[in-house]
Amino acid sequence: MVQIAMATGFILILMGLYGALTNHNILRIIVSFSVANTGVNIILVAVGYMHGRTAPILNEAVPVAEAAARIIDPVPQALVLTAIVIGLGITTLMLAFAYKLYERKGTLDISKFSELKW
Amino acid sequence: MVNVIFIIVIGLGAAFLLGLLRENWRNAAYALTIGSLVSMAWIAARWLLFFAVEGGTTVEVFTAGTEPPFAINLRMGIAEAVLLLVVIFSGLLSAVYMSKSLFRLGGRAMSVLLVFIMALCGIILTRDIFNLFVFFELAVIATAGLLLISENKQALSAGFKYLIISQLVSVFLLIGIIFTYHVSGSLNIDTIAGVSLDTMKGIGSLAFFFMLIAVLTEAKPFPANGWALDIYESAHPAFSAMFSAAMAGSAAVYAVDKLLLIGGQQWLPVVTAIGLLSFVAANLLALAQTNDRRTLGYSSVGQVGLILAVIGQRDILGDNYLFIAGGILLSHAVAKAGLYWISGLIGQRNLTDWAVLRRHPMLILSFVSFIAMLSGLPPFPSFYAKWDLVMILATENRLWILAFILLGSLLEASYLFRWFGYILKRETPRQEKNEVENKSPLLSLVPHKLLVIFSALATSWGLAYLWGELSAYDNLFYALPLLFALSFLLLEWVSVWIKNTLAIAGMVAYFVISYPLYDPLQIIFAAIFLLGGAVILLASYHVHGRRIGFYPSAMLMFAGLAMLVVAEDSFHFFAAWEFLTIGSYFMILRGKNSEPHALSYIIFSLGGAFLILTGFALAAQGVVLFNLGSLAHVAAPIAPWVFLLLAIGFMTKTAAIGLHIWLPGAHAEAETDVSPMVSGILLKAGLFGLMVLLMNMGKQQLYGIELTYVMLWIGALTAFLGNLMAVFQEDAKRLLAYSSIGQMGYALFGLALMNQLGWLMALMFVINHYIYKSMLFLSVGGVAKRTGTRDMYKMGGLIAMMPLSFIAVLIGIIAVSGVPPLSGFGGRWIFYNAILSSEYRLPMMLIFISGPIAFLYLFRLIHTIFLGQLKDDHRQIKEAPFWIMLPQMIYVAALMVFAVVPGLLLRHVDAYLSPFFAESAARGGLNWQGLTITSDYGYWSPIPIMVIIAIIFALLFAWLVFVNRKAQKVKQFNIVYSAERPFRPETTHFAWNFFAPYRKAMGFLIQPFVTRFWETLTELLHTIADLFRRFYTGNGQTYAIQLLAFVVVVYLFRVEF
Amino acid sequence: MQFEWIQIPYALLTLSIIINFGLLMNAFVAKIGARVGRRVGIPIYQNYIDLIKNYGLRSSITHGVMFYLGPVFRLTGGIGLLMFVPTIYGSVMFSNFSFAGDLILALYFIFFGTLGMALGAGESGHPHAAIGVSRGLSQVTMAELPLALAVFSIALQYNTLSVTEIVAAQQGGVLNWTLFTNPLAVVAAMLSFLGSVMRPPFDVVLAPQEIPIGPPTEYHSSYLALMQTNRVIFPIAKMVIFMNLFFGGADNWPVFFVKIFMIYMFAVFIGVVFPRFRVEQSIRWFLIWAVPIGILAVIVV
Amino acid sequence: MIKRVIVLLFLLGLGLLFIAFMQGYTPDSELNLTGRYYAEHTAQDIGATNIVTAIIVTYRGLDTIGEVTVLFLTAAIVGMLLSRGNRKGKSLQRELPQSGELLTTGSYLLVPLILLLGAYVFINGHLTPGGGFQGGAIVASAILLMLLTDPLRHFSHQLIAIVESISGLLFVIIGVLGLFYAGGFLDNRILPTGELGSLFSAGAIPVIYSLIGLKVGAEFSSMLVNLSETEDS
Repeated sequence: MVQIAMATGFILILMGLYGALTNHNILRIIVSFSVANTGVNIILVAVGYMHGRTAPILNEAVPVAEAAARIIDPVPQALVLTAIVIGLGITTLMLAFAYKLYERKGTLDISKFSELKW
Repeated sequence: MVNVIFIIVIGLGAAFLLGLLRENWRNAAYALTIGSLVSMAWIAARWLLFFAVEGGTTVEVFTAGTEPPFAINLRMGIAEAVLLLVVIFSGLLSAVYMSKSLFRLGGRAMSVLLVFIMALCGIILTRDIFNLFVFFELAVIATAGLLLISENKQALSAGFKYLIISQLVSVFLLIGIIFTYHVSGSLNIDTIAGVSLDTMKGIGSLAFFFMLIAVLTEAKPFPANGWALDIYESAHPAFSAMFSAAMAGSAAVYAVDKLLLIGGQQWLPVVTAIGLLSFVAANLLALAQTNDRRTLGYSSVGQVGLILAVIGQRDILGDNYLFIAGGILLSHAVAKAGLYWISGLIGQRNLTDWAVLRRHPMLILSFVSFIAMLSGLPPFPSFYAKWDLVMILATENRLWILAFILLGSLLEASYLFRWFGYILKRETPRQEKNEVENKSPLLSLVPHKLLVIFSALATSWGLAYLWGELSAYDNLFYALPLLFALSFLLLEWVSVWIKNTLAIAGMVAYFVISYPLYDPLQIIFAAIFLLGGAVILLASYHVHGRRIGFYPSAMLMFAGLAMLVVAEDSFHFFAAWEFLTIGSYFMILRGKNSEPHALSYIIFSLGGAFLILTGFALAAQGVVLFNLGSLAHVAAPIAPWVFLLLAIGFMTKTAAIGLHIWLPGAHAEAETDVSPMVSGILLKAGLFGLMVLLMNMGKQQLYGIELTYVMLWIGALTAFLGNLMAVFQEDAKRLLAYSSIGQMGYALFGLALMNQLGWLMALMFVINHYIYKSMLFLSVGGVAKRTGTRDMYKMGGLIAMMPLSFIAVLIGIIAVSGVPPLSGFGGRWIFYNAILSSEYRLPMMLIFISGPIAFLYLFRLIHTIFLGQLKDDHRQIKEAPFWIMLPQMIYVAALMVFAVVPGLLLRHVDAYLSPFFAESAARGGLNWQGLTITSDYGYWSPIPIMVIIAIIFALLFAWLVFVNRKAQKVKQFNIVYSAERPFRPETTHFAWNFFAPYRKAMGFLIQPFVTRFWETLTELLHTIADLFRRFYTGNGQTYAIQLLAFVVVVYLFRVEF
Repeated sequence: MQFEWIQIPYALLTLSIIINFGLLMNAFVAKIGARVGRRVGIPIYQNYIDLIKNYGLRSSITHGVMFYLGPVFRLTGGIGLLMFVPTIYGSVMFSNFSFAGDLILALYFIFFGTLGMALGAGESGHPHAAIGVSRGLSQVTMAELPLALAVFSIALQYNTLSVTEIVAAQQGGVLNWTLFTNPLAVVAAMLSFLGSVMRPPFDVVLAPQEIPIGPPTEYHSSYLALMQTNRVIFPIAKMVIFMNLFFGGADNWPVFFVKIFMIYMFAVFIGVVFPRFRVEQSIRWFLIWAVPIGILAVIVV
Repeated sequence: MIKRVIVLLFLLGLGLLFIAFMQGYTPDSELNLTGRYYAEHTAQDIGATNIVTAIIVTYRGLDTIGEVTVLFLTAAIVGMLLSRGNRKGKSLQRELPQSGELLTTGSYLLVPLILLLGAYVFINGHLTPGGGFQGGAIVASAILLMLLTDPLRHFSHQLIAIVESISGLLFVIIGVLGLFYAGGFLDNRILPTGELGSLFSAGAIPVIYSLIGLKVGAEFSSMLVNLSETEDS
């Protein structure tokens, strides 16, 4: 189970990166990175997962005393939330940049934005 | 003590508060921004005070009322305090600097700035790896935002490239973090570091690798740094200052440092390798740059690489770690920020456009201080740091690392000083009239921007003082000569007359004060350096006005020389060496066309200095204050290497053949009174070094080759080729310069003979060469000043116009050529006696042949300038100015005195030297009894020689005068000329290519092989640089691929380790 | 040895002997040269006449101070050189002022006159003078080298730089001469000698066909007289050194005259046989033939 | 083409590293040091039933404040970026098609409900799955819906900014209060932890999470509005 999730995550990352590194269109690049980010998030969650346990919320099913034996690791859950939000922030920013770049040149081909070089 | 968390709280709170302010309350917003930055700075400063002065210890700050590792904690120690100050101050000053842009963009931009600074502080403070990630992302996003401040349209694409990279980085970092968490069960750096090493193997080490590489990427390592260069090039300079000084130079490297606690020792080599590669490669590629900000970007990458390399050497640095890393880091931060701030004043982006700074001494001083800081020159912190670093590396036998660091430093210094040459020497760009409207002005001197730059300047000197205090050695600022030299910076506004008088008085007074401390050898050198310098300075009275920049540089050189003579340990020796190098470089650069020559001078000198540094470091083997006398006790396997390094280093200064190409241009193009200083005085510093070296280390063998024997050959070759090249010069000052090379060859040869007479001869050369070369340079300089050219064939017949100069040259050339009765003969006489007692014969041949060759160029010098046909343009010429003539006349007198009573000086030295050669098989020194000087082989009595010759001469002269008492001087063209009269002197003055037949016969020997070698080398470096920088295609995607490749390749290498 | 006033008349005596000997020898050699060429040649007293005539002439022309000083330098060089070397071995009377310096002094003093002469010629402003100087200096640098090597070699051999001691070491038979004890040095020195006596094949400096009489072009009357005097003294002074160093010196005047004459004839013989070299040719010649011998002499000794 | 091959090659290398991760990975069977501490101490120390919330808001509150700042920053930069050079007059020239009856009416019905749900989610963040971020996102989706129905609808940037800033500022202030009245920065125990499982429990967590919710909602909205206003090209 964990292995599958993790493999999925890694594959998503590789796919995302492949897309990001080969597509010329900026929007596609952004989307590809989103895919890769998703892959990372899946891995984060997968690392926290423990077989046969439940979500780290104390309720009737999980009394405080037994919590340590019943819940999965809560830390990656917390981390993934942060990671998602940050990923979102960067994606938004890239989109806004992409918009301005398009406005300037009328193209979204990344290879056209290479005046700064060497 | 204010809780450290308030630094973050204030940053954040102010950022949020800014959102509340109305759009048009910009003043309030700006005041809030500055206010919060100031209070953040105050907190950091207070803590620094606590740690540094009050002796406080590191403090842990918990959040959420829970102890780590269960909640995030921050740590405040002295390193953090310093870095926070750097970060916040760079932010504060940049905020002041770009106030106009911030006003334009409003509160949002200010809050982004605040968040940026806050995030960097967070990176420094936090002890939690995930928190580190969050702060990094904040910094990344804020960077993208701050790029928009730039007026450069390309900043947008640079920002986008950076975002792409940061996506990759965050992927790597997160993977690394989560698996690290998995194996260690914690996110707290210290807890993870405490976990047993076994867990960090396998997947743990892989996870760590991902974290490390991600954080390293933020430090912009070569080659995964194209995006960073684009940012540096396009961003607002004030942001680049922060980006370089605070983000890469402080926060990112400190994050690496923290992470290495987890990875442990085994990862240090990786960081070292990446750092060194960046340092060398970035500085190499920078050679081919023309854009100023991009150049600074490359330099930034390089410096951060150096800091990384230092971090990678942490295992051996011990207690010095903070001192060394801090010295380099702070130097980089202040200097780079300062340079970026200066670049903001300048309207155009080519390096040569910086020439607009020329009229602004304070800005030039700033620029110089900054590049000196970057190059690791004294008295700046990077100098102390580099010194300690090199010492330790040599002790620990990490010589490759040492070599790469020095190579990178040399490359960096080359383009920085080349740039400085542009500033002083290139044509000031002119604003086209029709372009005025749509282009920014060439130089905009905005008061608040200047304030920012000058505060960086003040900081740089403050740090220099501080590091002097912290170092294990004396603070260089307490050296009287240096203070004296620096005080001339404050006197720049007064006239030459006063400054010159002060300078002369100071030098003479210092000599008098120190006189009792000198031993005889030191007296000779000190007298030449200080008194000799004072005599040459007399000539400087001929300049009017204020002569800005001359006195600080000249005095810096003399301060270095004065300190060199009395230096007892390697540190002071080296510091003095650097001072005199820098001072003389500035002086040489003052010449009209001296830009390329001054550059090659400084590059060769620094290269030589690095060799010396390495030599000392190898010799010291960790001893903190390494006494120069202890060179004698250096153990066998390294002793010859130490000798080799030091000898080559010193021979660079004496312009031994192969390392000589800097000299002719540098000496020839310098100003009239500078040429004698650098030729007559400065060259002796190299000889002094060699004397110290040889006196202590004696003969050394490397692979069975006697090194002094090699030196003997080098000296002979130098004497021969130097003289030969002098023969074919058309330019009078170049001729003298080549002659200096030859003369130094003689002196080198004498030293390498390693017997008492050889040394005595070398000293004789030291004195003689000082006198006659200073005199000749002054005369020729005076003539060049009057005629407006240095090409000898354009002169001629000047004897009638400038008789005193003629006399000086005449006496000078008789002395140089060694013809009796003048003092040059003494040198030759001692020389013959010296070689008779030496067992080496073959190299003498070259010396024999070079003696007569000297006649050729000397005759040419006097003939083509003063004799022959006077040119029509020169008929109204006057004698050289009084102040230029005065020292020459002093020299004439000195030559006469020295010719008659050489024993006055030499006998003491002779007595002083004899103990050093007591054990050698060769027989002792000279016998100075009575009027005759006797050696084991022959004898010489200067006074009878002088008297006999004078009497014969006077009698014949009197007779001739008596006989021809009615003779009249005929007109210029009254000569036997095939029954025709030449009416133009040009056709009759046989001067150009004077020794044509000689060139036919011997010209094959002076093919410019050496010049070609160095030129090819330079060209090769530039070609490589130009080729490899194309690697940065400008395509954001390519940069990402490069980063990916970097990650994979580094891992593969890591596996290899 | 110290200076005493009596040395001054002694020195003047030496000088007058040498001048007379030189004038006669030069005329004699010229005569030989003419006879070889089947001409009558000059009378043996011709040089006296020339010299006296020139001393008697008055000139009202000068080109400047250095022009004036040129001949003075030149002659000072010649006389000085003679004075710094002992003429007759073992004679107090004819050891001149050799207490002032050793062999090195003599070697370097050779250049004193050359330099002064060149300066004077330079001020005349005549290009031919300058060309002559250029040629002369170029040639002399290479021509002197074998001599320097030879001197170094024998200084090593006798372990002294004092001329008197070198001569002393060669006493007691012909086989003790340096000529036999160190033949390589002598060969090198004699080849060098060829280059410095201004006879073919190394007389391009004064080559009358190309540059009428070289450096002295503008000199006339009493200026020329001084130079002519020097041309008498200087070669002999030089040959005295050669004689002392290589051929056992001379302990009386007859031996002195013979030895000097023989040494001079060596150059004359070669001169009448060979044609003139150009400067670069002569430099190469010395470099290829004479210098290696000198080096060998130094190494072998 | 070459580029693709190169990229593939290096990705292959990266993939190999990933495989190494996979192979070396052994899932935990027990909670590790940190996880165990949270499982055992959260209830009594913090008083939140949702342990993840406790971690996010309190234990790792510094992360969260950074996270919120990321959004704040992004919103500010997007605003800066898009306001640059955008002149108001020529904002939209062409006619937009009507968004349709269904969507319009549906939005009237749904928007209040969505807002309510959002508020519920962030107020109950310490008890149930969810929290400020989720709630904020839900709130923003209401705005999105409104924008979909009427792309030309004008939202007050000023209002959004004020909500955003005030909530952010309060978050920081509450954090600082923790410094003075409890164990440290962001300590939630400035308010009583209350009874485990009740709404008013877990100290300041509900307050903080509500502020986060508001702030996130405002920031998302601000981004959406800003991006939608680019709709002219």
